[in-house]
Order: sequence, then C-alpha cells, then structure tokens
Amino acid sequence: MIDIHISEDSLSIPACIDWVMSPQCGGIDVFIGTVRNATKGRQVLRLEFEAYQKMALKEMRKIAEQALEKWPVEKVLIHHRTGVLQVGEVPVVIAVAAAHRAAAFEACRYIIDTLKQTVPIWKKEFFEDGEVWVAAHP
Amino acid sequence: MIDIHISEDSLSIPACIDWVMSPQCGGIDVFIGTVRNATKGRQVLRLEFEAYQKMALKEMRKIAEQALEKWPVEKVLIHHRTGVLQVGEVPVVIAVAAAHRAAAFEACRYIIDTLKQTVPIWKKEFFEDGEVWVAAHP
Amino acid sequence: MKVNVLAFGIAKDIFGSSCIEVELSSAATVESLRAVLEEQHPRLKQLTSYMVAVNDEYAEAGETIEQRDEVAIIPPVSGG
Amino acid sequence: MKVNVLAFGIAKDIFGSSCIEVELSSAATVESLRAVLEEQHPRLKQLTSYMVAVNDEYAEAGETIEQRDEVAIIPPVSGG
Repeated sequence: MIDIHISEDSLSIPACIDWVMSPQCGGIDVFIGTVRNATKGRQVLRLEFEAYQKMALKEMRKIAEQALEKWPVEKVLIHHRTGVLQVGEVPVVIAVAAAHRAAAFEACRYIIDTLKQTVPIWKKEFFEDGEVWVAAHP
Repeated sequence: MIDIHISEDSLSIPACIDWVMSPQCGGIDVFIGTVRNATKGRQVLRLEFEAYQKMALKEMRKIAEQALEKWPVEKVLIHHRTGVLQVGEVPVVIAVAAAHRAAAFEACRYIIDTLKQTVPIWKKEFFEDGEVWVAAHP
Repeated sequence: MKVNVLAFGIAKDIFGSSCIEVELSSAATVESLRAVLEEQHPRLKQLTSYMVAVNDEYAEAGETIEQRDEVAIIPPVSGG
Repeated sequence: MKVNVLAFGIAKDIFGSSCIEVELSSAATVESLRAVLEEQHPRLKQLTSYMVAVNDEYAEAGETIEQRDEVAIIPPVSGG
C-alpha cells in the first residue's frame, strides 16, 4: 500500500506512523527531515519549498512502487510539505513498514535518497543577508 | 545526548520523536518495533518481555555511546518496554537525530541490530497451543 | 508553433514568470527548446544543470514537443 | 562459598526460580560455575547458548567469582 501526499499544511508524524502500522509488520522505519538552523556555517532563518505538484506526486509514487518491488515491504508513506517552513519544522516524512526490519531500513533510505534526486521540489534558503535556491548553481 | 528507558508502560512514539528533534539536526531516523500477529507461519496471540533491568540499561547505554562515537549524531534515544504486549503494540523505539541523514540511518540500524544481540531482554511468544522463549533452543 | 513552458525554482526567477510562451518550429525537440531558451535567457546556462519535463515526465534530448504538451523546466531539485 | 545466581527467561524456568543459591569453591570461575549449574540442571546444556554476567557485565570463562558478586545467567537474548 502506498500513501503519497504534498501539502501546505504541517505534517502529522503520529498520523503518518499510524497509517503504516499493521499487524503483519514487525519493523517500521521512519525518516523525518527537519529544517536545520544552519547550512555550511551560515544561519538559516527559514526555508521555502516549491513543488511542480502534479509531476512531484507522480515521481513520489514511482519511488514508492520501486521500493515495493525491490524489498519485501508492506506499506510506504511519503509526505512532503510546501510553502514557508521555520527552523525545526518538518518538510518530509517517509515511513515504511515491513515484516522484518532490514527491508524497512533499506527501502526508507532508498526512498529519501531517490526523492532528493528525482522529485521536482525546490528549496530556497533565507539568510540574514539574502536567499538562495539550493543546488541551483555549481 | 542519550535517553535510555525501560518501562512496563506503553511507549509514546511522539514523545520519543520530540525528544530527539533539535534545530541543529536535519535528519531523524526512527525505528519502531511492533508485535507481529505471526511468526514462521504460526499465529501469535501476545508477547511477554522480561528484562534484567539494571544490566539491560547499562548495555543499552553502551550501544548509544558507541553510536555517538562511530557516527556524527547528536541525540540517541532507546526505549524498551517489558511485560505483556498485544499484537500491534510497540516493544521498542529507537530514535537518532543527526545533522545529516546518512549518520542517522546508519546509527539507528546499528543500535537495533546490536540491541538484539547484547541487551539482556527476553521475549516469550504465546500461541494457541503453547508458549516459547524465542531463540532459547537451536 | 507557440508552446507554453512552466518554470519552477530558479528558472522562474530567470524567466521572471512561472509560465512563458516560446515560439518553436513544428518539428521541435527538447534539444531545440533548450537552445531557444538559452538564447533568450542566457542565465539558464549558468545553472548546475536543468532538465525538461514533457507531460510530467523527464524527457530525453531527442524527444519531440507537440503544441499541446505540458512542458516544464526542472532546475536541480532540492526537496526532502 | 554460597553464591546467589539470578536467572532470566528460560533459565528461570529451568531453575524453577528467578534466584538460586549455588555452593562453589572459593576459587570459583565462570567456567566452574557453569559446570556446577549444568550438573544440577542438565537442561541448561540444551540451550542454544548462555552467558554468565558478573556485576552486570558479560564475563569471560576464566573470570573469578567472589561471594558478593551479582551473578546472572543470560540465555540467548531476544529483545527488540
């Protein structure tokens, strides 16, 4: 089972975990991304995430389907937030439930690593003295 | 920072996650063990966990300290429950926060793998027709 | 033919808009679209890289573009 | 000397108690404790394995046991 979601509203981590829990699954791995207060030594004030929503949902679903093919996992949840996020807020939650933990860990790691490479979502960092689209320039 | 806990009371996953969150950390990995409804094809009714509490806390702390030495992680939480647990309940929560996700994933995986090898906690499975201490016999 | 091109992230800043209209020959490909855009918006060439999506899918250089396709410029992604 | 030995999990079932008293020579080691216990409770030998902890730490076979040590039998662990 797959649950994919992009939203301007804050993500509910307990709701994400409840969704993946099931009596057949003994191991759940959850990755939570949070907004750090600094990047490369520079203080970050806030972030802004923008998504090409239709394509991003499609790419997130592809990754979830790949995870279900590659590993014996039962449930895969990928939620991403857009809009302005303050330090400490949560832009992404990935939760994977499997009968056994190895598959849950590996699939969860695969999903976040692949999401960061392929899903059309962009992050802008706001500093005291300016703002920058992450990874845009060499 | 380390938070180690063994308790007869149910574990609060949101409280565990709140504890590891911090503005310096961008990546949190959480492992949640749950009681499965079956093992090797046999239906499980419930589990019972027993701990050599004093030594278990000491071994859990050692593992957390090893994780902090081996990886650049900031916060490590290991909570384990004892007593009778029904299917779907949560015997163990491990949460690791790090500046970057790779360390959080690797440390979390190391902690649960090592916990299962060294921490003196024992699990008894109850079936329709009997009960068994897991791993006791070849 | 005129094709609408969606822009996100820094591409939106470069184009000054989240959607621009581009005049392309009828046998246009992703490659020829890139050439036209880079001619009109040279700052695109300063990006680490950028991809083109056609109808919500990443498109290869040789893929053709039809008038009604949904075309989007995908600068380096940075979600998560 | 008499030493109290704590038992957990299946060891508790084998001993019929969570704590038994064992008579050991004054120069006892973990190894000699194991021999005495296996003599008195042969079912211990059927376990996959078991460890001995002395004062909350896993103990090697040659480690000596003093009268006031906290000694525990650790059958294969299965937490998590």
